[in-house]
Amino acid sequence: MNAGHGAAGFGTAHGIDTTVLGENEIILNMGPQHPSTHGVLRVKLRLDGERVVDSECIIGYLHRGVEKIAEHRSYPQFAPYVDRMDYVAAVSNGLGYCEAVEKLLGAEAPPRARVVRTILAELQRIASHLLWLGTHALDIGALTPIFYAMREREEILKIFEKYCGARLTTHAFRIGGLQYETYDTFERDVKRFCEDFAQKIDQYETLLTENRIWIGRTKGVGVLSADDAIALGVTGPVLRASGVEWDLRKAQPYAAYDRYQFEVPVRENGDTYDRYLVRIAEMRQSRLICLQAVEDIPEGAIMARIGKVLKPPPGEVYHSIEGPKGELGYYIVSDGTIQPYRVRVRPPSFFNLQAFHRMARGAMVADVVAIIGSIDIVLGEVDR
Amino acid sequence: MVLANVLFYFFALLAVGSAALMITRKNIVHAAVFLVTTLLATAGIFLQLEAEFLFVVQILVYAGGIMVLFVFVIMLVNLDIEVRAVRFNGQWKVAGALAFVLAMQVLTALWLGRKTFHLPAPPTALAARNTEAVADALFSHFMLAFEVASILLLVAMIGAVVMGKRRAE
Amino acid sequence: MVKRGNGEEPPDKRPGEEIEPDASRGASNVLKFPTPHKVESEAAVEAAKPARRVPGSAPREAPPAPALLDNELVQRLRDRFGDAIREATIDRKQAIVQVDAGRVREIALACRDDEKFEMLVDLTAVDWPKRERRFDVVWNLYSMTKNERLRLKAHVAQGESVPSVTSVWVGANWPERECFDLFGIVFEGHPDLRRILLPEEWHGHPLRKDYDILKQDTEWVRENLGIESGQ
Amino acid sequence: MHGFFQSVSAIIWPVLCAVVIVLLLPLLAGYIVLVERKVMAHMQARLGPMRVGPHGLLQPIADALKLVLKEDVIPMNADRMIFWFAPVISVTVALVAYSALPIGPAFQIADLNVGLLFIVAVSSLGIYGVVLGGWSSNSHYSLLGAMRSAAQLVSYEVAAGLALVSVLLLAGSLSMKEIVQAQLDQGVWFVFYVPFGFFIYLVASIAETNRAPFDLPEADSEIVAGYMTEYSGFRWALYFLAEYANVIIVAGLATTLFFGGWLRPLTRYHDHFPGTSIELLDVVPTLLMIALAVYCFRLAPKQPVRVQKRVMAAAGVKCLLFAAILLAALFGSDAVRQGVHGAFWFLVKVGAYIYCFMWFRFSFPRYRFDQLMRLSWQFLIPLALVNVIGVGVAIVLRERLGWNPFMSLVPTTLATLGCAAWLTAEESDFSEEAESSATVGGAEATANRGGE
Repeated sequence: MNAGHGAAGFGTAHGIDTTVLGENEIILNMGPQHPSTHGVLRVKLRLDGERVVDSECIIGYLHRGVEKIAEHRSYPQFAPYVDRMDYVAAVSNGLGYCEAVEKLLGAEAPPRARVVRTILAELQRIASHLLWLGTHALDIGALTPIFYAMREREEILKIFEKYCGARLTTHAFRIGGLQYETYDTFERDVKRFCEDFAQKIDQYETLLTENRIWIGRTKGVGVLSADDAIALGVTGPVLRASGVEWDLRKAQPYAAYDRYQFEVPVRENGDTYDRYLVRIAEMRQSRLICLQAVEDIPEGAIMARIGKVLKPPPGEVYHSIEGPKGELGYYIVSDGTIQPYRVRVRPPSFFNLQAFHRMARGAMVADVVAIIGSIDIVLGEVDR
Repeated sequence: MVLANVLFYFFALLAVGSAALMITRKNIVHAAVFLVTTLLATAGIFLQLEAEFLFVVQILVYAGGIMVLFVFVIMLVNLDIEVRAVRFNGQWKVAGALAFVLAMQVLTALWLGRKTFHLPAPPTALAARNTEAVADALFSHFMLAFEVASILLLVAMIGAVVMGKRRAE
Repeated sequence: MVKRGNGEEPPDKRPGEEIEPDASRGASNVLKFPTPHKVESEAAVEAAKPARRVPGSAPREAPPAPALLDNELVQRLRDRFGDAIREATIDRKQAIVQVDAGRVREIALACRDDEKFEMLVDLTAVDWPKRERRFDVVWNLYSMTKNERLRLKAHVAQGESVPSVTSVWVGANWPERECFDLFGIVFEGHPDLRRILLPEEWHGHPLRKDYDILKQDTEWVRENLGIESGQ
Repeated sequence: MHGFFQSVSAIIWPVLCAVVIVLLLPLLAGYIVLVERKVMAHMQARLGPMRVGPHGLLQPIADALKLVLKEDVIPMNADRMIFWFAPVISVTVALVAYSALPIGPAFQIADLNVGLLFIVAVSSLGIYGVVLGGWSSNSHYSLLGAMRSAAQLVSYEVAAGLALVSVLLLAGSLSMKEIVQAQLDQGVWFVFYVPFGFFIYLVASIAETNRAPFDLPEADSEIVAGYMTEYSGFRWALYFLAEYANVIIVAGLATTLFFGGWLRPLTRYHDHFPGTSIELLDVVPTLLMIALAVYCFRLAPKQPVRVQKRVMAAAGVKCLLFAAILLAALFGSDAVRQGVHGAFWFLVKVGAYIYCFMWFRFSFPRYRFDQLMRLSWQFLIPLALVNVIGVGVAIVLRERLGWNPFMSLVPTTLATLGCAAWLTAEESDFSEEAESSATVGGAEATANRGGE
């Protein structure tokens, strides 16, 4: 089983040597049941006092074999499962999967469906970032932002609920388009939310952005350089906070993103504070996208004519979208039957979490929770 | 007066008893706890002598300050080794002999000076403003000694910082 | 600030890249969508009507079958590695280069340094149990400089090991462990090849096609309880 | 009436006070928790406890019952004796400290002539409960919490002590009663004389009671619950009680030293109701309580359940009862009036101080350990030293040169302000340095990667 132990130490997470402890060193197991490992992440820390000498992430506590399940379901049957991976951003997961299968089929959703998808995906990005903001602030000891964030997230979840009846694991989209037409006041709801939301973001920023303690806790903590980030396959806000201006919505537009004006927020220091600023700025941009999109939703069909039984011709496809946490990719291999031969999910959190080891070097215990929070992981997605 | 005597013997027994326990405990944290008890009992005796200032300083400095640092350091050290260490090794015979000689000396001294041995009358007039009295004494009669002591402490502190820094590097 | 793969810069139209929307995007408020497939434009014609779906009907136009790919990139790789580059195809506008499993590390290094595929987006495998060399190991690369994707693929037999690319992209560490965990593919030179998602004492590799949880369960019951499983 | 007080005050009165404090404190702590939860909830756009009793009024009782009935778990490898004893130390010393705290001129167990030092000394012993509890649990989280706590308390005691010294210099006494008397005599609360002394004490007292943003010993997101991680049930409740008892102690200390203790605001305003000896301002407490009672009565019919209606009405009746006591005291002797009204004002000020604690707790993120230490040693302690020296100079100016007391303290405040500004500038220099070194570190890491 343990074949292939090569030379140790390529810089990413490898097992901690627990046999040789220096003077005053202790091994601390954070998790899998710990208030701020966001689910069931287990972090093994080797501490010198409160300083981290070495760290190792141990994952898999939430492994459900989603990729194996996919091989025993038809294409549409598997769609609800993807919602359960990044369960705080189910809409984005669904979007990625549906578009990947559409690509495999050689079909494309009609314009109306694509715009609605864009709106919902952006709302989901805001919701996901809000949940991140709240829990991240809570980890750093600010008790209040989470309740403000939850208040706004609730509005988004209400829109989801009105649209498709579910709040968390929405299964909002279908392969080929949408199952449901938008409800009567959809545009008004989205618009009202977006208009109120600008001021709400200001509220969060009042509490945190220029707070000395917040700056002290996040600036210079968990620094990840641009080169490291790319080498580690880190994507999303974490990558952009390291100074790489790269966003799949701009680089390889999908859904209807090529229609809208928005900016990609980038920061240069790659520390926890910059990741915070990038996500805050992203929420503002998402809000702008929603406002633009909801102004002008094209009329027309919501479903492409793809047939009821989906039998993609043999072949394979990789399709990725910019999820709230980074590049969310689906690699699907078809053997021409109604069931996918292989579905591989490229979860952004999995790759981003890999960078933790590098960020945590020399940090203190308190920084560890700040760093984990700033990576914004969802274990459902890391473990699948 | 009965109450005062009862209190005195209570504090005295507590002090001596926990001091004895302190040196016989194998667990170093337990020993520290008993040392704290000794210090507090001594503080109680100070209070009985109406030396309120000393009473408070005893608690504040020794029990509340120095012993906290003791415990802090003890917790950092690996305790298992201390617990397993043999307390009474081959030197105990020599130590016993020395202790016996010392005890004899003390007893002789007590016997010789037994005529002068009596408890001092409890102070009464002084008590009301003894904090001021301490301050006055410190800053007038013993000014030089006080300053020398403070310089000594300063030197010790700087020395500790320098040594600590060097080891960190 | 590193500016990479920004949509503002027109990417070159080499094969092996994602479809770029046409130039009119963002120009006006009128929504014009790129129409790369006929299916979609037909859907647009039937705009007002709700979607009419015929049961069992196949998509109107099947995506083009995988075709051979022969562009400068493949040429350069062929020049350099010769036979190690087996077959290059393009499937659904995505470039796939099949390579010799033994030389993957060098090829990866060349891709990273000379061809500017800085990022290993994903590393995975596919199991084809009936094939002689049953596994496809797949490396998904992305070039931020060129905004282009490339998929390397190698056929690997059971028990055969693949060179690890952790020295090329440090981020390959966990995906390789996952691959080892779920497929049992051994990556030579990996710093710490252990199971990652499953517990250390797990038997078998679940993503193999011949992995059968029911069979395992029956065996376990027989071994540990001494009875025939009722399943 | 007057004679009664004097005869009682000899020995029965202190014992009575002690019994009342020991009995009432858990209840008071429970209700402070309720208030804290309600305040927190309203700051966070939600309602807080609403189910047990109207507006959660019976929640503390339910919580206390739950805690007492819970299983008392002792970890297997714990040091049982110390594990058992540690929470008791915490609570005991917290309660002992009350013996010197004057809650109004009449309610004080013992007027020590070193009262202030006594309270500081005894509360400094509370650390043993925390440290020993953390150590005896035999858990890494507990140990980390205990070590953080020890280092934090020792550091902040210095700053708090120095801040108190500035008041001592002004009052010229260590007795709590005399400090209040000095404020009455000088006609001004000391917070106006030494605002920086108050500021330093405020920060240090939050740190000493382990409350956010200095709640590192029990930082839930980092070390689970710090020294309390392995405690449950009643023992845990004891720690909780000790924490809130300490909060009340530091609030009481701050009130006495900086806010004139039991003195009512505008002590020098002495207008009477025509024809009586009752001062106009002394009616304010009664009116406040009546207003509160009216509020309760208005809320009572709106409660959904009958029990809740009754409890709410009972709360209203209680307020009326307090109002009656306050009113009756007006017609009593001076000692009675001052005793009752003094206690009222004292508790109001303590409440305001505790409210500040809560407000900070919900507004600020938590400090990191090194930042916490730096704040104490590199900011508060130098500041407090400058402040103390300044106050000394001011007293010389006042007594030898006959300056106006306010004018003489202006240079002190300005000097401390200047020092604070300078230290803050230093600190931001420092953090910029740290930032640049972090960038260099990142670059090195990149370079290293190339070599791998």
